[in-house]
Amino acid sequence: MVSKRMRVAANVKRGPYATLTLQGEVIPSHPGQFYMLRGEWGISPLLGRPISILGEDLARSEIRFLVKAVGEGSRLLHALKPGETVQATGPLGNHFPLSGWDPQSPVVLVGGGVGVPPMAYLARRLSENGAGVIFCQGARTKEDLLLLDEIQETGVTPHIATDDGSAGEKGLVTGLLERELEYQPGAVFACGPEAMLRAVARLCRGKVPCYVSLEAAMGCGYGVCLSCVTRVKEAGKVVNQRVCKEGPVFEAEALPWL
Amino acid sequence: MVSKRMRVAANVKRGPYATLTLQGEVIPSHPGQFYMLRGEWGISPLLGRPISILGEDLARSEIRFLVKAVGEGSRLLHALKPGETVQATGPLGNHFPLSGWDPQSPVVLVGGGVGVPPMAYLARRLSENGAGVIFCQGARTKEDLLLLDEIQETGVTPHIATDDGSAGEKGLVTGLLERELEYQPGAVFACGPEAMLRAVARLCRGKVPCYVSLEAAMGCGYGVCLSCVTRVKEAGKVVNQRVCKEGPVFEAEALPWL
Amino acid sequence: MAVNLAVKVGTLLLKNPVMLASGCCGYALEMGEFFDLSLLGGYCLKGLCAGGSEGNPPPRLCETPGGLINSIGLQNIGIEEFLREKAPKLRRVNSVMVANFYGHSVEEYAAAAEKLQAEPCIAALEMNISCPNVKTGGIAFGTDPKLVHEVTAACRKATRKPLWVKLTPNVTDITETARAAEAGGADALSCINTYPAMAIDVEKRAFKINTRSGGLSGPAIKPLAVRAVHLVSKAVKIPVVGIGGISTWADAVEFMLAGAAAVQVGTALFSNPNAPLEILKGMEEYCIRHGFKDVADLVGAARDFERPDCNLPSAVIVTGEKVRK
Amino acid sequence: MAVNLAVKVGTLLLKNPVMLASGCCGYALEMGEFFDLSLLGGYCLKGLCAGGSEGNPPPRLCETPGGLINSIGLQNIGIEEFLREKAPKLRRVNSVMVANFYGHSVEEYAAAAEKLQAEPCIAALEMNISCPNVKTGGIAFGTDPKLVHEVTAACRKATRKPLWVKLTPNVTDITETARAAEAGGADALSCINTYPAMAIDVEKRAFKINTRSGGLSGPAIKPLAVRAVHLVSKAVKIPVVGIGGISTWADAVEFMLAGAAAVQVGTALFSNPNAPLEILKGMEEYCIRHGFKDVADLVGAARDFERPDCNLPSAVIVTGEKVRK
Ligand SMILES: Cc1cc2nc3c(=O)[nH]c(=O)nc-3n(C[C@H](O)[C@H](O)[C@H](O)COP(=O)(O)OP(=O)(O)OC[C@H]3O[C@@H](n4cnc5c(N)ncnc54)[C@H](O)[C@@H]3O)c2cc1C
Ligand SMILES: Cc1cc2nc3c(=O)[nH]c(=O)nc-3n(C[C@H](O)[C@H](O)[C@H](O)COP(=O)(O)OP(=O)(O)OC[C@H]3O[C@@H](n4cnc5c(N)ncnc54)[C@H](O)[C@@H]3O)c2cc1C
Ligand SMILES: Cc1cc2nc3c(=O)[nH]c(=O)nc-3n(C[C@H](O)[C@H](O)[C@H](O)COP(=O)(O)O)c2cc1C
Ligand SMILES: Cc1cc2nc3c(=O)[nH]c(=O)nc-3n(C[C@H](O)[C@H](O)[C@H](O)COP(=O)(O)O)c2cc1C
Ligand code: FES
Ligand code: FES
Repeated sequence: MVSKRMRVAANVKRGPYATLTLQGEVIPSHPGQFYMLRGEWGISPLLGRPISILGEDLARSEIRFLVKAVGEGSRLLHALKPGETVQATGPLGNHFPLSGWDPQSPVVLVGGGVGVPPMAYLARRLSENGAGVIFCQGARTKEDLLLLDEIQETGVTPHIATDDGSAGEKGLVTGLLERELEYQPGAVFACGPEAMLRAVARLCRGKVPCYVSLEAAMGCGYGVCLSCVTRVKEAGKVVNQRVCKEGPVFEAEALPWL
Repeated sequence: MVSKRMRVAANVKRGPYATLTLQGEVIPSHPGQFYMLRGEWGISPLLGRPISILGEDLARSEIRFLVKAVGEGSRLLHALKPGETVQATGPLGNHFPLSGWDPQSPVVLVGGGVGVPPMAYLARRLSENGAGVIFCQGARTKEDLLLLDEIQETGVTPHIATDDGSAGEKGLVTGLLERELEYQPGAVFACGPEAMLRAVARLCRGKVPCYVSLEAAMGCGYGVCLSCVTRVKEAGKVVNQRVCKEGPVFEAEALPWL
Repeated sequence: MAVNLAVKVGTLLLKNPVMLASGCCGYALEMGEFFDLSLLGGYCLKGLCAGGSEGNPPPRLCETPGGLINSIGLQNIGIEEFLREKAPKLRRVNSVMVANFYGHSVEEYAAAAEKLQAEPCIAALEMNISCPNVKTGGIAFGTDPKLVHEVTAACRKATRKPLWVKLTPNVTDITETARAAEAGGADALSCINTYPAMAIDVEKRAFKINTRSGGLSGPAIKPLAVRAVHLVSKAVKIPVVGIGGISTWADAVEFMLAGAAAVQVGTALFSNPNAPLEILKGMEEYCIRHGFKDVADLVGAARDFERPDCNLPSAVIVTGEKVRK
Repeated sequence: MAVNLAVKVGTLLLKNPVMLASGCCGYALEMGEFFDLSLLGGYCLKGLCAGGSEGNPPPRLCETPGGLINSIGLQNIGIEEFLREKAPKLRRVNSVMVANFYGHSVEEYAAAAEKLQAEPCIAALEMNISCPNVKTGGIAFGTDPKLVHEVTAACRKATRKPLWVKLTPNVTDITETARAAEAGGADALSCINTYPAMAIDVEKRAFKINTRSGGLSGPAIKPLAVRAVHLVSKAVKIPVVGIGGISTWADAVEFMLAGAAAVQVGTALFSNPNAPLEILKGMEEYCIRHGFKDVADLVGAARDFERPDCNLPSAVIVTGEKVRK
């Protein structure tokens, strides 16, 4: 990891979503890792915001992110203009496993909301590695579906569920997962709202290895402030682990509170 | 005075100087009055900045200012873009007298640095009123001379002194004033750095009525916080007066410390 | 849905919880140029003393990150001139007027309270106890619980009007001085005054204000003030008026959730004189959005955080003040 | 012009005045990924205690205007594990390592100091006295001058290493606790720790951090900390290390002008891990620009403000702490 000022090469908006491309020295990353991003916006908000890597182009020295404007910090990231600079620290955290299951079995990726970008990156990397990937995306309505083109580009067909049935199946993304679980996937990877992660973890429990990516309020993002801890089972005990360092990806079975 | 959000109609830059035009409800003002201006720039800097009125166009609902970028606040005002909004409170303070001297005698206006804009406004208003106006401007170099076109437009010829002789006379603006004082002007009005005001006040003392416009660190600009006080002689005593309310224009004779 | 915005501070009924803080609205007349003062819950006058005061030499003000240091030194025209020149004009304003006052000894405090007693347009007195006590070598009244009790009791005797005591935050334990003021007979506590602070201009290598130290106000102090309000409101039975860095409706709601019965807006008036009305509008909208029929239901309504991974039997709490079962 | 950036804190020589603050750089190893730690004057470890601690439940952090509230609750791996796992790696770093530590009783403090005594790579101990004393119902050690003296004296006996006492700002008069620490045998005073603060999420109507109150750090507290450093440096003879909201070189210079012999950078590391090096560079350039051959000449060099209209015989100073002739 390094911390440096990177240049905004592009920032393409669709409603509250912005696909942000930063240019500068790029350190190779893995899906699930993230950056702390902070524009030059004075003292408020004080901290950078953790944003997952959506993709990288080492040849062009570019990293891509997808940011949803929800509060003050993400709104300011959403509003960045080409040519502006961003303090970018990363790549940070651990990442999703890229092997370790029966290579004959496909894996299921479950993404919701701003949990979709890291899963899109993971889908690309797994496809490149020759793994079979099933991508399930849940959203409230058709308008909230993310990165469908990007996912299809990687050769993966997104399976879709929307709350209102405006695209794909009507219902929760866990409905899609339940069906896939009948075919015994090699592993399940999930990123999205806590309720979704909990449902995914319960469906997988005892059946198939499940990894989830967590969110937490972060101070530093690189392991020094201890603000992002979560309770994790380790060697029979429950201990604090840092979401920014030992995470953000955890085995679902290790999270007693999920 | 009112406080309202005004729209930036234009902001034309020349080096550190910006001529800022705001559009909105405009209350008629007098030369020497000022506004507190603050962009929507979060909590730092916290306060608006006092900026003198350079001119107003009631028909177009526009006020003009000339801002020099010196510190954080004025830099942010300098950087304003058309379409952005500004919290504008004003017009504030008292103003230069527009009559009260022998109408046959011309008056001398002395301006330096960011003291030039209110004097340019005063020159225009006095000319419109039919008064004879002699405008003396001092600056470090030719590049620091301000608003020459604007002043000439009012029918007044600016007399110029520069420290390095790159335009007009080489020397201080007080040299120009000294010469004019020999012809017994009706009054002298000055705005600029404190050292300049002091020299002007000394030259005029006992000879000709002299009014100076002061600067002070301001909290509110409209008289409630008492942060901007200066010592003023009043009825034989020396008392605190508010630069933002009883000022910014004071009779030089009333300022014991000048 | 109509929201009842009226709140009670002791026996006083305010139209709504938004007031103007002392020292930030002069003698209120200037504010009347921006909006109708009677739209507000009330306003606190610049601190008055018998005979008036010239205050400190300039510069009296500087900015800090998200804040403001002032060292006005309590310049004021004096109670006598106020009663003569200003009060007659303010009698016409239909809003709760609170007269902030101070002295430099217990006797001066009591005498000031007595002088203000007669004026009918004064609805309550707000006692500023952040001043140095000239008899004890300049230590501020507000930092010593015994002195707080004494000066409160003396003023209590001097006036029949509601007596609000404005606490200084510059103490180790603000609940001690709060309880002392309550025991001394205060009807409400204004919480809080400014925090002692300092700034230096590095290019000039000089203190930015003439008195070196001054009082910090503005958004920077908000989290300190919210905590003070919360602790004090738990420690006393009388109402607390929340003050410190309130600039938006959300800030005002935060103070009420922390335990304030009403709020005062100070420094925010400088950059936006219309802030109080914008705050009031936002509070009303908040109540509608959250289904509150009465703004008073917000008072002290903050709950503990609940999240599955934070209520596990974890470690002892070694900092912070939450009382855990 | 070459600037001498080395400074002395008591008997310790630092390469330059810029250190990392405790709790904001972990056990320093993580920082080594961003830059060479030996470029800095020194660094303070996360507060250690015997046996370690799990700290408080999350959420442990929230933002405020220009600031940050944390309630980590002093989670740490314990002195034993630190000495076993981390210290061997840190021995290679050529910079001054200061071990921050704490306990919940005088005995625990002294025992911790003694345990840290043996490790050669520890250059000094920094005693965090913002912790509650379990024997006195949880009142923080640092708020009572008598306790400060007692705990300092006990640790003084337990170690031969330089002993820095890190003061809490949550006191009425910080010069009292500062003098108590000096009398107890402290070699230097770290000034200051965080300010107790609180924030409430108005949409959720819940306290933002699990422990309700936490400690405020960041730019918002800078003017409070500058004042504390100035007062303490005038009150004691031992050196003061300035801490609180330092994010830029100008902030660091401001603390030195106020009286700090060295400075620590905390919260600023979170948004910009390279801040310490940028600060160092800026300080050197400042010294060159202002003709200082030795950065130590900045210490306490702030002057009183001078302007013709402010040094007139004006009113008495009723707030602020400038001593006027
Ligand atoms: C490892 C990681 C990866 C992430 N990747 C992405 C991404 O790729 N794209 C993206 O748009 N967002 C991502 N997020 C979420 C993003 O960091 C938050 O949306 C952002 O920090 C919110 O900041 P804000 O200032 O806009 O909102 P705030 O004003 O801080 O808060 C707005 C609301 O969001 C909640 N909130 C704030 N931060 C978090 C958080 N970290 N976790 C949960 N709730 C929070 C607040 O409680 C509040 O309700 C990621 C978060 C983590 C921890
Ligand atoms: C009545 C009045 C009218 C003014 N009219 C104009 C105008 O028309 N155009 C214009 O460009 N400027 C004008 N000014 C000056 C302008 O307000 C300041 O330049 C501005 O406030 C500086 O803010 P800043 O944030 O850029 O600088 P800061 O960062 O606040 O300070 C930068 C430097 O300027 C000094 N400074 C800051 N404010 C003042 C002040 N009010 N008086 C003296 N020194 C100060 C500081 O001490 C520092 O050295 C006027 C000031 C007053 C009081
Ligand atoms: C310029 C100024 C003058 C003040 N004068 C007084 C005063 O006379 N009496 C008083 O009790 N408080 C005074 N205060 C304190 C405010 O009333 C208020 O308690 C404090 O500023 C915190 O609120 P804020 O952050 O909203 O400004 C003053 C504050 C400022 C900024
Ligand atoms: C997340 C966090 C953890 C901290 N942990 C400690 C600690 O363990 N021991 C200690 O003495 N101070 C601790 N502090 C206080 C800092 O060292 C410092 O005194 C304070 O944050 C003010 O400086 P700053 O504004 O530069 O952060 C911590 C601060 C933060 C923000
Ligand atoms: S965010 Fe600082 S340790 Fe994880
Ligand atoms: S600036 Fe507030 S009274 Fe003049």
